[in-house]
Amino acid sequence: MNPIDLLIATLQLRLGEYLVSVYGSENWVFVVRDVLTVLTISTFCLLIVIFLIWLERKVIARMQDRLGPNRVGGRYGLLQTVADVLKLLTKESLTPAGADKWAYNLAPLLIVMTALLMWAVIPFGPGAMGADLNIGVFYILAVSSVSVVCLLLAGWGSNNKYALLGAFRSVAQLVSYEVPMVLSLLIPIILAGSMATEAIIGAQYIPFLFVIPLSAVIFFISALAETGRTPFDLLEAESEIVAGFHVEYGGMKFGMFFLAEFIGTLLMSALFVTIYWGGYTLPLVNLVLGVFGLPPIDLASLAWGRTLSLPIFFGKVFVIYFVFIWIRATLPRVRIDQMLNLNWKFLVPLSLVLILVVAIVDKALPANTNVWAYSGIMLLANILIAVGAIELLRRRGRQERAAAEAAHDDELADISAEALPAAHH
Amino acid sequence: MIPLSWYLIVSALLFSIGLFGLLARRNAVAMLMAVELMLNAVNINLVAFWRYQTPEAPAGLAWAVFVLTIAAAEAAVGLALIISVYRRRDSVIAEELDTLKF
Amino acid sequence: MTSQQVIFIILAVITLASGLVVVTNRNLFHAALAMMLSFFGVAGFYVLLEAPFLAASQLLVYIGAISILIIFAIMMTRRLMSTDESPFNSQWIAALFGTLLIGGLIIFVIVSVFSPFGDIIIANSAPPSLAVQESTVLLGRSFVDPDQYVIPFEIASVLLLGALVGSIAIARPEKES
Amino acid sequence: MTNEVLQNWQFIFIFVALSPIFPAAPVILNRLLGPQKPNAIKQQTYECGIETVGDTWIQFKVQYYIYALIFVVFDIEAVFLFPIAAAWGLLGLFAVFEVALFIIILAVGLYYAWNRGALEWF
Repeated sequence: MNPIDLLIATLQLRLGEYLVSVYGSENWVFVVRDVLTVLTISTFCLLIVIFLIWLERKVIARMQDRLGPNRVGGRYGLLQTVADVLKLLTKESLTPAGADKWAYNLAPLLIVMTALLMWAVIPFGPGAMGADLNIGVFYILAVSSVSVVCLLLAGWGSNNKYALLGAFRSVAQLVSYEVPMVLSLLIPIILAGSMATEAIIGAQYIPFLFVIPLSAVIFFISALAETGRTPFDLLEAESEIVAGFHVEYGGMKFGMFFLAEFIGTLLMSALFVTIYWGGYTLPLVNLVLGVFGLPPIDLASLAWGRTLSLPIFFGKVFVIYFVFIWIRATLPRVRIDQMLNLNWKFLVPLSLVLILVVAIVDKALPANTNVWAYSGIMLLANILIAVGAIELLRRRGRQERAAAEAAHDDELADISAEALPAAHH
Repeated sequence: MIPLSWYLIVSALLFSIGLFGLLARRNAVAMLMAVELMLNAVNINLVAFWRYQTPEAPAGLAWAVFVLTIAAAEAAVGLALIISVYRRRDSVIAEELDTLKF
Repeated sequence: MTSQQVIFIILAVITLASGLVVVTNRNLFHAALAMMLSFFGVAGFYVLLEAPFLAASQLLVYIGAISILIIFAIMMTRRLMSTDESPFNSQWIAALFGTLLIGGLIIFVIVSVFSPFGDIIIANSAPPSLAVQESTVLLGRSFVDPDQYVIPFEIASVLLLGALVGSIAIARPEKES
Repeated sequence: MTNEVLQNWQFIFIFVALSPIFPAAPVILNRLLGPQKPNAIKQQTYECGIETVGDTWIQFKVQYYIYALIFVVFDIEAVFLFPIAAAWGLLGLFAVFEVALFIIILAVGLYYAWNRGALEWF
């Protein structure tokens, strides 16, 4: 073991390969590698949240024409979140009277665990991922479904009416939006022919965002709801149910819910990038290079490919993350019935139709269709469905408005009919 | 290497625990939970036999998924019944729901 | 002892211990928590058996869906969750003996089939290596293969439809006229 | 574990075993650093300063349960459809009809729930 080689291997994100080359394929080598990977991924997630919170506050402040944090840590308030963390750390940790201690203490632990575990299958670079499971996407869905239970635990454990009510709302929301998310993720899997995240990236000669945009939009909307972000932040709804399921939590236990929300949002951005935007690869650049007859950039073959792919990957992730923040600054919160109607009466039927159409188109086209023709026809089908759905919605909206106006006119007529004779007396 | 019999023994124990819960619990929801444990035990058996005896044909896997389906359908309808009974009779204790005896 | 065996024993202890908590705990909510832990252990067994798709399905369906239904039902019928009463009915001693008998019988059969006490009918050896790495793809094909499980597959959808219709019809309160 | 599938899953096992440390460490640190002076008023249930009335038990809507029900059905549908989607490239035209039938039967369930008003938030 040579310290300089070790350093280079670490910087190349090839520490595992280096250890194997030195010590052979013993199981303990893999265990050491896995433990190091777990520590790296988890520490990264915990630390990036400090930055994410600062980013969110700053961006939202700018969008609302405010300054945002600007005291702690220089002009840009860079250390504001660090100060917040220190504050949370020195708070008294209370357990409310009558709380179910098991559930109350387990919930913050479990919710962060699930948020972290999902990162295991996200590829940061060619081969640079926790575990290339062949059920990758399905694994993420399975783990994320566990987080629903945490909210119930928190709501039940707190012995508080608002918390329980908030938990019920949250469960209704998360559980509902899991359906369109699952259904929309089926479509890239049909196209890629695999559930493994790296295989899906490999299948994106043209990014799936431009092949199946409708699936991407459905996924994005349900990702907003799954992470409880505006406009679907009914989980917290400060003005209605105080703070929802975590009203009784304080100090770092509250901090854990906060942490899980941010890790979850970043994960959803990363998943979106991986599945719909080519992950760490540069498919669009490669297409342009192909037009000029140049060979595509193959990061996997470069010694420093993994390190180089990190800025590409995180650049894309932060673009998507910015859209999350942008939406938060733009849209107001929806009502619970609107939220559930949007899901069950629009997104779910739409994604069912989309699956059927994509499945039929995929089989109707001959197997040796040119990738451009295939993508073009897929895109056309997506656009047609989207236009049809919007047209349907518009017609429905007109009908409802007409009905509401008619009812209103009747009411006015009734009032004047009653009021006029009374005035005569 | 794990011998097949280990899986079978764990599965048998889990099945017995579930059976005891089904027979001995008073609360109908608890009985349902015990049934879910038994179904899980069955699934362990199915998958273990698939892995050790016929790994080339996915019979055990497919039937495990069907058992999963049945477990979900059973939980959905069973719990709906329990909630409905609770609304009418104000009880979920299986022993007290004995109108049919008379 | 290999690392697989260590993981197996840990999983077995988790599954069985939490299974016992499920059937004995007075607090139904804690019983439901233990049930989730037990499901989690079973998912671990599926991973060891190289059926990762089933392990994820176990999390998705049992923990993410069925447990939630059960917790909802517990909360809706919560008023009767008095913790001082016995969790067992009057016949629990008979149930215990019956269960011990049946469980003992099953384990006796397993042990006599697989161990030196009886005739070895099935070799108690390492599993054969998986010919097809992608057991998930194999499973997916078998669902739509007319020679395999296409009929159960379609019947499953009818069963789900029936469960949906039936449980909505049962659970929905009657409309106040 | 020599097998490649299990090699990958060994990572998940290790991740599951280690991941409680990361949320537990700050919570325990908080315990150590923060003051510990509990009293009865501090530990009361927080309801915007108003004294809590009655039990936490609420007669909540059966509607929540119905959403969970419909979700369970679609969850199982996903369990069936995911392996089929992964194997989609290997399947023939016949599979399209079977999958379409499967989805349509479940869509009938959604239609029934819609029609019965089970999707209305009342």
